[in-house]
Amino acid sequence: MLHTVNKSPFQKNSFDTSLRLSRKGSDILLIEDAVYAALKDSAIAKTVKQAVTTHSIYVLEPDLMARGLQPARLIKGIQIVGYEGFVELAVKNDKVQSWL
Amino acid sequence: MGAIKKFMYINRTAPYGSIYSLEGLEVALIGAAFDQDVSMAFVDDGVFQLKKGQDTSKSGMKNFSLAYSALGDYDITKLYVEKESLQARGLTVEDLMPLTYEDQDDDYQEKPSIRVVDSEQLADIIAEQDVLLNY
Amino acid sequence: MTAFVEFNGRTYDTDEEGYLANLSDWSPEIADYMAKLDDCDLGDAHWEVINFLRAYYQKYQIAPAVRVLTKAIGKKLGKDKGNSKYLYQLFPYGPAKQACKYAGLPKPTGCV
Amino acid sequence: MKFGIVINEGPYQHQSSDTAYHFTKAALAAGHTIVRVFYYHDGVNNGNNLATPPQDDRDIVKRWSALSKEHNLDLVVCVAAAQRRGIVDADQAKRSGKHAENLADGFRISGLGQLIETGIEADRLMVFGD
Repeated sequence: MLHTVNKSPFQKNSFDTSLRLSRKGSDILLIEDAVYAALKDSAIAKTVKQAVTTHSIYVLEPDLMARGLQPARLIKGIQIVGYEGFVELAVKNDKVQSWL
Repeated sequence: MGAIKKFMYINRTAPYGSIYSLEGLEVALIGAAFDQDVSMAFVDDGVFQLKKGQDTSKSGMKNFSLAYSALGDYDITKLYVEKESLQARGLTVEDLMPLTYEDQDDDYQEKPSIRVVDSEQLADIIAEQDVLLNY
Repeated sequence: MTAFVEFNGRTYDTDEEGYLANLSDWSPEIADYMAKLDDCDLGDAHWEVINFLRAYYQKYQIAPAVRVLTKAIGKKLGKDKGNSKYLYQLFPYGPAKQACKYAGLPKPTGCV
Repeated sequence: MKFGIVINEGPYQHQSSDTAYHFTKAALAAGHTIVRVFYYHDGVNNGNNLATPPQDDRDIVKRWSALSKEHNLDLVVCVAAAQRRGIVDADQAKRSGKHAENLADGFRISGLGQLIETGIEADRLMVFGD
């Protein structure tokens, strides 16, 4: 199952909820302001590092770039995809839940 | 129209502060006419939608909380409330409206629609759905 | 508002299809009058449905969908009345639209 | 594969309409089908042809109309949400006695039932919103 999150984790709890209400092994794609969750050294980096071990976490490249976040600043294990990759994730998973 | 799909409406917003919960309820009521397998989940601030005693007489808004009591008439009988979200907000199930439905398979017995489930149970229920809509 | 109904020396704002603009303007008399404008005489059977709709709206703040209406009417007034054929006989323009109009409920947005 | 797209936010205020647009384009480019794009909540404002963004910004409304024309997309604006927010086609304008209509090319106004049907018909329903 694919879960998308589009809120900054510093503003709303959508990322936390996506972790709480997804099964282990699910895909989570961070889009829009949720890409900030991928930053290393942030106040929530520990949670995200832990999540990388239980879920496959992806981040949307155009939204990273727009916000000036270089790949080197991301937590290890988070994978970068474009809109094509977003579509592929939606195809690969049999259902999609958007945590808004 | 083919096989019946499992539709779940996931409600995560509080009422009145935005229109999402009201327009989300409108979708559920309309969707009931399509004979799909419908359930609703109340998560995060969405649990506040079910708080009993809502009174909009001084705010000038429509008190649509009354409409949740009609969900049983629309055969929407599975309302999952996440335990962790309730607890995080200092609420218990006694704070919620006592919503019920008449079970046609059990001599129209009145049964509670609200089912309090923990995160893990709800994650499993969500994973079983076909179509997920969010309000 | 571009339309109105004149009744008993008063003007009531309505929409183009004759639904009352202000639900608080409703009275049994205006309901009778609106029905007469549609060539419909409201008898006891009509009033059973109208009163049911008003009570339902009072309780839940929504107008019931037609199948909810038929089920509930059947339960309350008897199985012979709990079907759409009976309701369409009373309200040939459709129980949701026509009965809601006379009952002073909001116009269904025609969502289905 | 058949995708259904739901957009719950208006243009410019929130990125969700942009994300939905790029996703839809990418899905079409990959050979997938779009069953319908359904606009709900403030998303109905994506169909407002009275919008006039500055020349140096993207024209979100026109962009949807153009994509619809190119790929024969069904763009549906929810009637209940549209009535609340004043998105009106010619027929609605006549019936509610409004002076103007403002529904953009390629869009049509219909009921919430279309959202449920999209969920039934599509293999994947994608929700974009706030």
